[in-house]
Amino acid sequence: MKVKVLLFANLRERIGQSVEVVDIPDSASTVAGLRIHLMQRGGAWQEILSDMKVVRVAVNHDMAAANAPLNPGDEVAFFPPVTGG
Amino acid sequence: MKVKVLLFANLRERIGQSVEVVDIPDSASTVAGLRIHLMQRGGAWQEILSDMKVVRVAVNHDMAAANAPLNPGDEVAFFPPVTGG
Amino acid sequence: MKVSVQSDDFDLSTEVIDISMNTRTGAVASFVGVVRDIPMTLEHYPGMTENAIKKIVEEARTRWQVLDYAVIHRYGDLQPGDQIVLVAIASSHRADAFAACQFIMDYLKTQAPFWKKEHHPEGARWVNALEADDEAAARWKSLKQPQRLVQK
Amino acid sequence: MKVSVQSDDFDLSTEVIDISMNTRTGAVASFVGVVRDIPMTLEHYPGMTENAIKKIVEEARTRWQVLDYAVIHRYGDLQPGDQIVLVAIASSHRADAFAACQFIMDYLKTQAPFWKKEHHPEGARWVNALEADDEAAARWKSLKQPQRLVQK
Repeated sequence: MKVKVLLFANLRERIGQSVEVVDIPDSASTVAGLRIHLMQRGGAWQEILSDMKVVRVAVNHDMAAANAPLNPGDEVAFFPPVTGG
Repeated sequence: MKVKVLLFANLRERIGQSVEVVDIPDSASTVAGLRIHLMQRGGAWQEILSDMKVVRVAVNHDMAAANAPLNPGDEVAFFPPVTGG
Repeated sequence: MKVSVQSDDFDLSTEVIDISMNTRTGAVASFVGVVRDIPMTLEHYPGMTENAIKKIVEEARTRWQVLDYAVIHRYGDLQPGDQIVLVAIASSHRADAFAACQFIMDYLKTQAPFWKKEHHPEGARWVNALEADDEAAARWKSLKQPQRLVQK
Repeated sequence: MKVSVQSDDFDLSTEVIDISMNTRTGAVASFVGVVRDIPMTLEHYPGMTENAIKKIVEEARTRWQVLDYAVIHRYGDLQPGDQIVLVAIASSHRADAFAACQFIMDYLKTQAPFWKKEHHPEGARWVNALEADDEAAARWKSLKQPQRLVQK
């Protein structure tokens, strides 16, 4: 199934892109599953997603935990802790 | 000795004047002494100065207690508790 | 560094911009009091009122970082919707700006010589001092020494 | 009732006047965040950022009387002295206005998806989240239930 992956701030810069549609196996249909799927690409993906303490995840604009389920068409964003205002 | 007496808000309205130079005997040269001196005029003066819980006093722009001394030329203001802003 | 007691209206943006010139300024907290539904006349004590406000501000400056400030209080006849009072505090840190602004407002209500006469349909009457305001001012006294709140 | 995430600048007075139309309004507390000495770029997450701010505001409205509000947060390139964020709260009571304004600012700093990149002379770097901001937001959690402060 396909989900839309968004990256922000230093994650976006290190990967060199801000959005990608990713086809994931059904076995990867949680936030944690998607993360492992992307880390298996190695390189910057492996690096930026390995320390979940400094990576936050939102699914369809709501903050999501590792065990949150994913559905086709979901928008999944990875970003660092926020530093607004 | 002479002091300048100012009245504000409902005190000013009830006396019907806002400022008066008052000549007080040396024996009345404290805030309390001035107050008693003015109360002896009777009428509205007696009324408005009889309940010191609802009358505040300032001498030369600083809040003053009953035993504060007065000197010639002092500006003594009587007014109700403030209700600003 | 402005304290003004005036009958004229004021403009919040103008005052905030005036106090934000310091390059260390990161936070400006401000407060505007507005006349609710009853027309009123505000009386003050020229000279003493300005001095009382300056003392309040200096007390705030011993407790929090205040880079610049504007305090304006109007007197005279005011209609519903009119602005009455402005307190604006510029600081490097938002917690200091908020605390100083709220502290000054609480004290303005209880320490500055202003008297409010409300013009009700059934007649005018002087407003009595409210205990809630004294309580709001008193809670600052329980801060035993100048302190800074959690800040950024 | 305005939440806006925009690159354009804003005018504090205009926003405050817009939210002061209710005749029950007696108090307007506002906050403006200003860029200090370092130029910065603010990135946000279109859609999610607006939603997050709206949730923060709704949470504040369960705790305090908020008659009207304006929250504006800028994104993009900002220079020293530029305005970054505005929170303005209209209420009948000043304690509610101050508390809601400060609450929203504390949460904006920790919950709203904005990321700050500072452009130092030696190079650009993304700012790390600060513990002080988390603490400022966390202290609101110890209020076990919606409560109102001493007010007038």
